Amino acid sequence: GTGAASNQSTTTGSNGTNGTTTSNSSGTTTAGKTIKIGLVTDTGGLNDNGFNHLAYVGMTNAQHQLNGVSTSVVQSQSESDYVPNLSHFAQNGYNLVIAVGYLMEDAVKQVAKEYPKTDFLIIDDNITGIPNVASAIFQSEQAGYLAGVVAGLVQKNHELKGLNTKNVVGVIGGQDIPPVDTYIAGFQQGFKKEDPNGKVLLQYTNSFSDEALGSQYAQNEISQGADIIFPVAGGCGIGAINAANSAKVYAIGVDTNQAYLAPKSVITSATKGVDTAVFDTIKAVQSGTFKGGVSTFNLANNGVGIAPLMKGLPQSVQTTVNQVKQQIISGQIKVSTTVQK
Amino acid sequence: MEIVDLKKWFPGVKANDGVNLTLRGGEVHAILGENGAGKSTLMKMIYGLLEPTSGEIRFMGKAVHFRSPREAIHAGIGMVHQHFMLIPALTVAENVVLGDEPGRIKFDRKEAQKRVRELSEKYRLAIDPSAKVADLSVGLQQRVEILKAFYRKAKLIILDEPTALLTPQETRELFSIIRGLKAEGVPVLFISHKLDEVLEISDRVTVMRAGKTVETVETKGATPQTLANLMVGREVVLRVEKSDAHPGEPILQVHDLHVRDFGRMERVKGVNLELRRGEILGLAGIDGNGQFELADAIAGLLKPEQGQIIFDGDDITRWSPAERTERGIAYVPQDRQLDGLVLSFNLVENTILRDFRKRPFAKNGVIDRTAATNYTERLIREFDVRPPDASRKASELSGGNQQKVILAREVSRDPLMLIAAQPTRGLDVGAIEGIHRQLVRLRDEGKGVLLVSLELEEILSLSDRIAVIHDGRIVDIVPGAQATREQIGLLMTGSRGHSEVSMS
Amino acid sequence: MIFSDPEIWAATLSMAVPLALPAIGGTFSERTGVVNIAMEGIMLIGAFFAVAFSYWTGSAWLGLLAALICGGLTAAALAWGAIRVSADQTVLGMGINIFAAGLTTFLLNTLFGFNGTPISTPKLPNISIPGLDNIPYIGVIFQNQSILVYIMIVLVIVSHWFLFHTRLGLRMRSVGEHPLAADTLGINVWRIRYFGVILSGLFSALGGAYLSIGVLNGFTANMTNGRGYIALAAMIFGKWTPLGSFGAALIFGFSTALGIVLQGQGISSNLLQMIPYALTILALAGLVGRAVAPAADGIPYDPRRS
Amino acid sequence: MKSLRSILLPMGASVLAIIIGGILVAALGYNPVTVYGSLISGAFGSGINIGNTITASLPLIIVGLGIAISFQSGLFNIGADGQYWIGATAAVWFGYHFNSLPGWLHMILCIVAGMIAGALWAGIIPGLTKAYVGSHEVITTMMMSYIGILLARYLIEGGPMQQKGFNPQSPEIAQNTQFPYFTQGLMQSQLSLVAVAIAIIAVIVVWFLLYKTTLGYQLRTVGLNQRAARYAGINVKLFTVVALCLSGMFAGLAGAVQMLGVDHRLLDGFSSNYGYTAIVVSLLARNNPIGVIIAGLFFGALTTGGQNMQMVSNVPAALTDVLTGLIIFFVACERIIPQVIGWYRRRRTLKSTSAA
Ligand SMILES: Nc1ncnc2c1ncn2[C@@H]1O[C@H](COP(=O)(O)OP(=O)(O)OP(=O)(O)O)[C@@H](O)[C@H]1O
Ligand SMILES: Nc1ncnc2c1ncn2[C@@H]1O[C@H](COP(=O)(O)OP(=O)(O)OP(=O)(O)O)[C@@H](O)[C@H]1O
Ligand SMILES: [Mg+2]
Ligand SMILES: [Mg+2]
Repeated sequence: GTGAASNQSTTTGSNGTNGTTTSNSSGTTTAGKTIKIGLVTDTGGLNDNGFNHLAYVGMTNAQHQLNGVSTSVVQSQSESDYVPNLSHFAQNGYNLVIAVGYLMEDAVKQVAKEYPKTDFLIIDDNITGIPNVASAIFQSEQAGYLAGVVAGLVQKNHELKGLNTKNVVGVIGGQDIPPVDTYIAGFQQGFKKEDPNGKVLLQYTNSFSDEALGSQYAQNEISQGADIIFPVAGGCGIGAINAANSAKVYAIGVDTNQAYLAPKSVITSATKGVDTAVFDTIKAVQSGTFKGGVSTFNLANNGVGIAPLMKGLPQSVQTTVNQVKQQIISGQIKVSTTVQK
Repeated sequence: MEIVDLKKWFPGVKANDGVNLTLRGGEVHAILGENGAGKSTLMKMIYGLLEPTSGEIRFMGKAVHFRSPREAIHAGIGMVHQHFMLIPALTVAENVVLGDEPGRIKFDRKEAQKRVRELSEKYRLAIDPSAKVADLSVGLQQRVEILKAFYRKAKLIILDEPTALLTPQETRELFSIIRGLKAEGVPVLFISHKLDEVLEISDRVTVMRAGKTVETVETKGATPQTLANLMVGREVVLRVEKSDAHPGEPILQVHDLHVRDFGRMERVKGVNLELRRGEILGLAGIDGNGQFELADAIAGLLKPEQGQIIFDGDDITRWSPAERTERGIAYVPQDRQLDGLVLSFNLVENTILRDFRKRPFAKNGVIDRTAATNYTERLIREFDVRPPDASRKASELSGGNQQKVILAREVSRDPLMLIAAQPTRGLDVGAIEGIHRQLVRLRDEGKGVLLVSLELEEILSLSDRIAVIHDGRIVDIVPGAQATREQIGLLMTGSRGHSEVSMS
Repeated sequence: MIFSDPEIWAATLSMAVPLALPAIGGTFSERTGVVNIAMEGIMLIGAFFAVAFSYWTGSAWLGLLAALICGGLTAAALAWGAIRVSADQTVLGMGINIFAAGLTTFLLNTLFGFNGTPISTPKLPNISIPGLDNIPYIGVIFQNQSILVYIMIVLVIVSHWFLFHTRLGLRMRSVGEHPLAADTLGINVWRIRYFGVILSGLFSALGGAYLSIGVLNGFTANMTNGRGYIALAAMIFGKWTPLGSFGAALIFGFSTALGIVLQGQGISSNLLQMIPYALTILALAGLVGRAVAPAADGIPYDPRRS
Repeated sequence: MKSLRSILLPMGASVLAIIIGGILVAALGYNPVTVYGSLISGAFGSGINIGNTITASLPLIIVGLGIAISFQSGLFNIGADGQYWIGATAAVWFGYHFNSLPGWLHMILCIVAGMIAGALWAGIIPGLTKAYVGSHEVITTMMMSYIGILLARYLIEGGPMQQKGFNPQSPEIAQNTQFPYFTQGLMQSQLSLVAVAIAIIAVIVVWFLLYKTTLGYQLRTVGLNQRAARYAGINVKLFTVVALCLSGMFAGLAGAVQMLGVDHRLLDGFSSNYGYTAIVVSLLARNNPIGVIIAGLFFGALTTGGQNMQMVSNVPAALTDVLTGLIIFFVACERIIPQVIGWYRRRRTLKSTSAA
């Protein structure tokens, strides 16, 4: 489907390759010049249920919606593949090379200097001072904050049936790294704001792929009383949502609207517009307006956000969320990126 | 059974190259031949373990092509293998009944043990069916191997060196079994290097040389000498010729030695022994009485619990095997494939197994391959190892030739003392002759030789003194010249007295 | 104490299943003399096809059947290479692991897209056994476990009985110890080896299916996450016996569960996750000691073909 | 003749695998010619691609050497991955400390540190427990590998090696410890002459060690027959430890070389799997050091070619794995070729004899 995007608070690159992302109005296709886009994933690959996949979704959307965009993608097998893979695209006349993840910082710096005519976009990093490199950083702590607010409200006011009285929510991180921790930090603060007496459990799985392990972590947190699970752990997190669904408790998705995973469990999702960033950058390259430097994506520019709330939640929750969102945008609420352990 | 122009070629070796043989019903047919003549290869083809390169085997009037032992067994052939086909991790009963086990789905362990007990009583090969094969001495393992062949009633039985590890009494028992089979009309193919056994039990003898059958003769009328000459193709000296010994200083003194084997069983229980330069001391005993553990302990492969070993004035009780080797102890271990050789090494690598650290084979930790190869080729010539190819793997040699390699290596190290455990096991008469000559030569050069053997004949013909071991203790030591078969045989059973003790 | 919490034992049991099943499978294969390092790959195959067929047919049991068939076929390929061709068994296993990882990911992405299999995929039921459920402490452990947990427990016992108390079991062990000796007694070494390897494929596939339609109802790329290799370790730890493999799998399951439970006290999760591995080494060095593989494990048998 | 066979057979098997893979690829809707074309051109199509292939093969070759040592000593070191990462970690730590040292000395220090760290990781716990308690090395090396990787991760995720104020990664190693690139033109391939030289020296050293020295002789004897080794006066326990140490030492060396030559810092990726691939490399080379070069280059080519395949013909990465798995399987089955030929011949002679 298309069209509804403007009503949403953020974009949702949903299931598979046929999801749509829009920041331009629907239906119109820009007849731009022909450009080639190359995407280099990090070692997580396209099945990471995370930013690699989202970047791919953004690129595919561009290919479908913008005329004259041809794309190619390579999944790196090891850290040592980054330089060769980035170089390959640059060398073969690709106009824009997208590097997914801060792990590629060194590689992008090196290759970008060698190929000044090629434009580069790196996700989750802030490279400055190289004119042909754009960096996209996401203030996902803001999205996490909103998700935390939802969790806090639901928990405090027993807004959903089946909640226990223990007032506990569980967070599951894939790894103790910034792209994960920003979400978690925001979530903790948002939750505490609405539900100061509530408790946030926090565990790291050290895996982004082991679904069964994610499920086991979730079960553990559920056994400790958690009835809302917020996994930030890629495929591992999907196992956690699965477990929450089986145990008939609730979950909050991450990165993209994950309601499709368990419509009865997923209250909302904290989203990160990697697809938007990619799409917009491709558009800029095509129209010749590409600029190097760091772009920050946040609530204010809809670069991060929160997916539509589950049906059945009272309007008051949505209202509070909207208020808090405005307060963050206006700077009234400052969200820290440090996790409380 | 009839075998017509059978051939088996391995890469580079014509193991069988034109074998012709007729086996009549109810006859015991012996096959004689030097080590590597191709006897075992022939038997393996009959048993379906090897596929012939060409030629034909006819059994009960029909040409047969066994593609596996399974088919040979179905046709009614049983075989005792030269190298044991036993599974150490399983029990005696399991080994014997395997392939034809009692029970439907469940394995009926009790019934298996019962059947094996009956079998062992019937053939008078006493054995505990519930014992694990790994815990048995090689002599007992030989019994299991024989029992296996008799468990399935066969129409033809192949015995590839079944007596190599049996005591004289056991051999006699086996022969009475063979006579029983003969009476039932079951033909037996019998391989042995012991000519007197062949003469005693067989009806006809076929001699093989270099993969070919040379001649088949009636046993009646043959003598050891004629058979030996036919086999080797020249005159052989059967009796060891040796001058009197001139014993010198003691080279080895063993005081109150106690040794446990790997299974933590005490096997040597307080042995005192002295070996002098220039003598051959024979250690006689029935298998399993601690003689091989004693040899291992002197060589340093087993750590003694208690006691002392003095070698050439040094207390070597706590020395490592390498230090002992260095000091001048040579050792031919009992189990050539397990201890004496690295089967997938070639002959060069096997020849330097004991001296690889030393010049000329190594300088500063670097191996000198040329020197090692030259040395190996020399030994191959001197000891007549066949095939004479230093680059061949030890596993590709026949059993007898493997033994020659070990002996060549140990004897040529110029040691002060040689411990030889079963040095001629499985060797043909020509080879035995050569090895016995080497032992005597060592003695005459003033070295000490400790000969550990289960062959009474060998002990009697070579030893200057004979020590008899029973149950981990030395029963008696007698001068070799006056010792008789009966006297030593009696001592081996543990009785110290003389004729008044009856043998049971 | 955390040990008195039945939850940790429930978690232990459920984490042990996908290790114990392939480990027992590996035991069957290696007892007949074929090194099976392909458990990881066969588990992935089992996991994927279990989900795919559950989704297509709408029945998790048919999915399970499909997993067994596909796992058995993959194992048959290993058996063919190891037995008919006498190829290096470790290399074959590694090849199968890489192949399986690639194939399942490829099929996942082409058939279902990058987001994984649909949520509507049916899974195998969780059950509680009425009587068992009422026992105070034990009841909690067995409460609501996947049906495969119970199946596994039955399989552990049956496997041990089968290997050590049946005629076929005796033949399997003899073939793994000394194939030549077994051959000279008329046992068809190759057929027994095929049987052992394919059996191991069935067990591994069952372990994979436990992950995808037992615990979860979906497949993600590489979802076995090295469990096939840990199962290999469990098999050795258990000294190549079904009961031992199960015990070792329980130890792994327990220490993983322990790593989960201990979290949240400010210790680095990286350090906590070392617990299962460190415990294993300690247990191995301290309690178990020497483990001797079947004597002919990994050695191709072809006396009549040189 | 023998050596010709040993080259022709794997090649024949690869061709077989490639044909089967081609059929599979075509069935899945890709053009096999394009797929293989991009695979080959990606591996060897240009100077840079060849450089990439060599660079990708170096860690496989060096780790493979270590695996070969363990196999020849009768041990299965399945945990080379962890030894590799521990070696890398040690090299990196030394690489950003001691910056006052002269460049070459600093470089050597890093390499030696990596080697020692790898050696200890394999030698201490797996080696000693194997020698004295009999713990099976497959388990202990595997467990130590997981521990090693978790340890390295801990060090850069909030641990003492994390670069202050950055994402989880270690600081970059000093400029003068980084291997110079082969030529500036091949810079993207990250091919460095020093790394190549180290790999070649390592191959020669291992070959010499295994086949020319008493040390290697003792290792191989222990590997083939422990009882004969005892009889030969070899200290079996000692050489078990030595074998695992040496095996880990080369894995550690590979880690150091990779850090100094390519990565320059510890990054939080940990997904190389060199330890596992190197097992295949070593076994396909029959644990022969010279063969390890060929097998290593083969897998290096598959890696780089596979990456190129994705970029040029849009083949999903997973399909590369499918092809790689098939090739490994069939190369392992190379013996099927003479068997099939022999069977065919026999059938023909059978036919002709029955016709006659
Ligand atoms: N598998 C094999 N590969 C190559 N050569 C072999 C093989 N088996 C046997 N040979 C060779 O075939 C020849 C005959 O060996 P065989 O074992 O039949 O001798 P044998 O007469 O039984 O000797 P022995 O009396 O020592 O047991 C020997 O030269 C041996 O080296
Ligand atoms: N009474 C027996 N007689 C002969 N062999 C036996 C006997 N009991 C066990 N074995 C053998 O010992 C080995 C180890 O057996 P293990 O103790 O594992 O089996 P078990 O005791 O029969 O089995 P379980 O533990 O299930 O009762 C096996 O090879 C088995 O066949
Ligand atoms: Mg023979
Ligand atoms: Mg028992």
